Amino acid sequence: MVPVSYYLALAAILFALGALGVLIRRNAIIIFMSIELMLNAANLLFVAFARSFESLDGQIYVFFVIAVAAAEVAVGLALIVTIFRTKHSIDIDELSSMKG
Amino acid sequence: MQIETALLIEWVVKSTILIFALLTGFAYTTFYERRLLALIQVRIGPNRTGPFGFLQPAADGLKLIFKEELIPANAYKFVFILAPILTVIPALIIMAVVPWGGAIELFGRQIALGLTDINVAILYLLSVASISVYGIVLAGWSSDNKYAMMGGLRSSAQMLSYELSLGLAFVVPILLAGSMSLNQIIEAQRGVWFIFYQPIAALVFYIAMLAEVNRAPFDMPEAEQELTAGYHTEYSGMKFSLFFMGEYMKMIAVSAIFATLFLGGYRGPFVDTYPLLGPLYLFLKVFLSLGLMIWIRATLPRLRYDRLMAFGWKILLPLSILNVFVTAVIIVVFGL
Amino acid sequence: MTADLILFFGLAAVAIGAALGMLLSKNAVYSALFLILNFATVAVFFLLLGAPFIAMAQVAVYAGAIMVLFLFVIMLLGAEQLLTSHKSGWQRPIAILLTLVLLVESIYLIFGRGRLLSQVAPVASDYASPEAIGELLFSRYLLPFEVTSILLLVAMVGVIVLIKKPKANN
Amino acid sequence: MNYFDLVPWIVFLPVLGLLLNILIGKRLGERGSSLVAFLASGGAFVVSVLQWLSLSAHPEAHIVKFAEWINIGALQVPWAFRVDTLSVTMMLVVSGVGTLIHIYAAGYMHYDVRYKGDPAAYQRFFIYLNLFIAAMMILVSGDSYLMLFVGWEGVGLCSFLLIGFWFNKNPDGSSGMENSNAAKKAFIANRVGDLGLLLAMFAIFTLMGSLSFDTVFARAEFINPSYILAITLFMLIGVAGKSAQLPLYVWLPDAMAGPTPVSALIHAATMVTAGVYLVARSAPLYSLAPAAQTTVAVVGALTALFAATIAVGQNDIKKVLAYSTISQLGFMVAAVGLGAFVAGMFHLVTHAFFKALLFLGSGSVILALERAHHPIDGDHEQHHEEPKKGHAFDPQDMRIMGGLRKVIPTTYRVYLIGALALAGLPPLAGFFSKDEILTDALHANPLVYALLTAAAFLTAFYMGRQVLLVFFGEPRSHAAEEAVESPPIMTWPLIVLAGLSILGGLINFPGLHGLTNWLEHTLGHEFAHATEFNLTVALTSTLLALLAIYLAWTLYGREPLKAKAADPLAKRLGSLFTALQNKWWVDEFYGWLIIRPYQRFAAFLADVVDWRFWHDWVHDSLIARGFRGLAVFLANPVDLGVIDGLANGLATGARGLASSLSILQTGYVRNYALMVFFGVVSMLAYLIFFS
Repeated sequence: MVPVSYYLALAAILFALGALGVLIRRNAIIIFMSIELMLNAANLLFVAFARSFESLDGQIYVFFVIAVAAAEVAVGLALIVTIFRTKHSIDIDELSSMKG
Repeated sequence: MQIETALLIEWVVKSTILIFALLTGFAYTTFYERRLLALIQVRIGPNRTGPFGFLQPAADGLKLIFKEELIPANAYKFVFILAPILTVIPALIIMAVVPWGGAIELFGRQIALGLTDINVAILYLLSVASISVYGIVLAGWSSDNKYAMMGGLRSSAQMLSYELSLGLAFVVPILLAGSMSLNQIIEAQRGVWFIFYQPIAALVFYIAMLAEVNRAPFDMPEAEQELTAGYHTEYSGMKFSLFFMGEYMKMIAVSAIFATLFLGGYRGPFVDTYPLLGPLYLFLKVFLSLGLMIWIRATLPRLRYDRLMAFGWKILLPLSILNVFVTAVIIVVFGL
Repeated sequence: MTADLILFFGLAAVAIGAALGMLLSKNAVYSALFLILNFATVAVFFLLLGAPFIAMAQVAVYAGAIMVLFLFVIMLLGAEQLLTSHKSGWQRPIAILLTLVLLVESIYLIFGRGRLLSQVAPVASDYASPEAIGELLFSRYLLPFEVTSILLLVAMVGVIVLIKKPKANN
Repeated sequence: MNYFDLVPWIVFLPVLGLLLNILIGKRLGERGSSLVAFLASGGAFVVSVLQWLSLSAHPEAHIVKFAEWINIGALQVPWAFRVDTLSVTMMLVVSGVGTLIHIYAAGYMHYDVRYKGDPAAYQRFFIYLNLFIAAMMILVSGDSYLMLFVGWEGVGLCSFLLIGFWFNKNPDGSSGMENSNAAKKAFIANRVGDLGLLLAMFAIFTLMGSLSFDTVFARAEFINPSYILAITLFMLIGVAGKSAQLPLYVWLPDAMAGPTPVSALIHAATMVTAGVYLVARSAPLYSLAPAAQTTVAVVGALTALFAATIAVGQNDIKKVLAYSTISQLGFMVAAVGLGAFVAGMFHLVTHAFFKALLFLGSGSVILALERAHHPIDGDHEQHHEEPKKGHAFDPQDMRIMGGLRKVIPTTYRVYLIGALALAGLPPLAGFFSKDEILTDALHANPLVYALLTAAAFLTAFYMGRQVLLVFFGEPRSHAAEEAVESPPIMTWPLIVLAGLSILGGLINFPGLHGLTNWLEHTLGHEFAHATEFNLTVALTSTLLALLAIYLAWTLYGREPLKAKAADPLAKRLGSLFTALQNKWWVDEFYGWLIIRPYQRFAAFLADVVDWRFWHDWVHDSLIARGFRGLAVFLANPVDLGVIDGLANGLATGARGLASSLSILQTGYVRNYALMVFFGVVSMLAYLIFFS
């Protein structure tokens, strides 16, 4: 049997990669995907712990995370489309008009 | 490990049989369609190759294999090749959870006719159905062709829209049988088929199913007249035939699912005594369902794209929600 | 090394590779495809961890709906690649450095204190069956469930309002 | 079968009636609006009868809780109706007599509004009447002192409104302020009394923690008796105000400025008896304070005699009745003060009958003269002119009447019955009730007995004088010759009341003790013992009454008064009669004692304190000038120098700080994300290495 810690480590790596994606990519859609990757890493943690503690609650949380992620993606992509209409770009660095 | 090995062999054998059946089925569904269409349109149809034209599919296959493979210059080559494969795979694996008979005794082993029986079978069907859109979308996009792109986008929008109604139509048999396992759903139809309990759900399911496999009158993504065949405009030869194959195998698969959910699956008279009758019954039901699809294609004109979306969102979805609601209330109230 | 471990490390390599591919692809469509691959492998992990329901939901929702939506938007906007490329030079190295620090910290937290979480006894056969999850969802988690449904409705309305083109003023 | 749940309708029916009249009264016309008012009042009477029937079957008290009203900490006062024999007796009297007066008023006000030149006031009158019925019902049906007080104030308001009904006129019909002054006088005198009742209520709540009757009576015996004495004496002040007892009676004679049906209903039959009801209701409290009881009895007896003497010297037909009312109220108060609660309530009921009859009869007389003087035909007005200022004709002056028995025989007969009942001649109602009071007084307190007997003698005398002056002898004016009998709508209620005045004694006929047994359910045997018929007392009072009537006949009957002749009594009594005519100068005394000093004090406050000191000196010199100086100081050095400097300095500093900090705000989301990420990583490191 694979120790649950391995799953945790895998989730940590995926999460770090997602965070890195948010930090280094300028394409808003890819930033969004990186956020999804981080959420997914968190889901993996939840399921791994659920397995470890033999409790279903972790899986229920994953269920909610998936539902919330779906809502978040719908709204986020709508925002990106709206931004694209005015800026004609989805480069996140173009959106810097709030510069101090 | 001994039993595990036997199990492995059993699975391999069953998978091979299934794939072979699907491939053959695909080939002869095209033949079936051409003959039936001809019959409806008062023509003759292919009848020269072999007796009654039975070898026509083989001839077609040979022709497609020897055609030249073309790849557009600006295409995203990797995705362009990947797309047809992505189209076929879901059509093949979706049949994994559909049982095609009871259990038979062979070589001293109890062998279930059906690849696997999992308790989330319906979810599996839904998830596989939902990923089958990728092949079409990616094909449209990677061709670097406006028509293909439009076809791909339309297809993805259409499939996402009708998937909701499809999922809600799935809910009704789950409610009636109290299980997500297809075997148990079939068991629950031992007396009366669900199509008689739930004609509306069956109708919704059938319509959504037509949209999912892009069949007439919902064959918008490949609309020959406006999009010059849509997403597979740039495809030829074997890659084109893969799309072709995917479409017809999906037709067979969804017909089998429809038969399982609403027509009692492999069940029929004497099937408990002679389990081998099961696949035969299933074949008959699939055959009828395919015939209905072809009949619809011959009869109905294609819907306009906006009407198609409006129909999906404004009629089919509310109808299926209402149906699920009413069914659930009836089940709770009468304690069925 | 047992078959389980081989399977795990193989899939983990695929998952990490897909994540890296998503991160480094110049083309957003490829990024999306890599991410789909990553999600698929995670779904398999879910299956291995005894969560078939979640695995199927993962495929159906993430791969089947969310990523299709991503692809749809990318293709609709024609935004596979960014045209300009003005970089802020110092951001990238710092980000990589911080990510590495985070990784080290996480790995230390997971393995460094000698508390290897190994898997205990195999669970019951009806663990994480749809019935069990539904039971829990509609009893203990009923309120969050309803709140989530409201959230989805709000998101739907919000999206419609956002996307609707303002009426042309005469 | 019981109808206790219907009891809120005794309040809501009149309220419904008055709302209808407010909203659509003008459109209903006189007939319609008086019919609405009559139905409202009659409906209340029907409900009261239903309560009586229900209570006959289940005599114990019923409390119908209608709504939550006040719920503040320990103070919990629901709007509850108390249906017991005492309150139902009051309900029957109020709604029964009230309904009869509604019928009478429908005819009377038809003429009155035309003589006063304002026919539009007709509806207003019935709105007030219904409001009065509603308030009186709240008073008698309330289950707590607070609900009683609500009704108490409500009837006070109605009294004020109705006394000042012709608020822009004088009693003789000319324009002026006298009617509204009379209304104000009544209101202020009542305020003095209400203060006493309020103090009593505060004391009750402080000592017993509740205002509801049952709780208060249950806890009363555990309270120090001196506190009870204080409470009951405070309550006596309220009684004196509302029931026109010494020394607060002065408002009631002036209250005759209201239309005559009002005098009959409010200032004779119902409202003024509220004080008697209050004492009877508070019987358990008074029984704990014998000193207070004695005080009440003595006050009542003194009032009875004092008012009776004044009544002898009055020439105004309604003033005589007003003082008679005060006197009779004194009888009742004395009775309840002596602990003869049943006798007091008995007299209350019979008095309501014959005093209402007398007032309505006097209204009929007045109207008969008025109609002879200014004939108007039916509804068609012929006289539009305002009565002239200083016009000599006063239809209420008994000196211009005489010989009316021939021209208005119906009024004469019923009036005679009422007068004999008031005089206490057997077998009329007044005889039995007054006799019961006298019998009880003889047993309890001989002094009170003596005072009451003297008052009874005078009562018979002044009623004899009035009847002889009004109905016998020769007409002393043209109007008296031509007097016109009132229409049936006015005479029928009179006949009914006359019948009640004859038969009213049956309510508590000696030996049967109907009312005693009835009230015993509420008051208990201790306070409602049957009084045996005392032949000596009865004979004495009857003989005295006959003697008084004979005396009156010798003065006024044997030689009928001639027109413009002096009163024969004036010759016999001399300056004493002048004193009686001037009401013992009590109003003047009050004016000298209270009003003049008060006015001087007010003038002093206005001129010296307010104007010269407060306005001229404090405001103008001190505050205005000082403020101006302070403002100049604050504006120039403080505001421009210190505050502006501070604000500008802060702004400059903030701008500098902000411009140096704004470098951090790059506008790039990813920079912010990086900072957040750095924070997360640092916190994680801190947690790992330092915890």
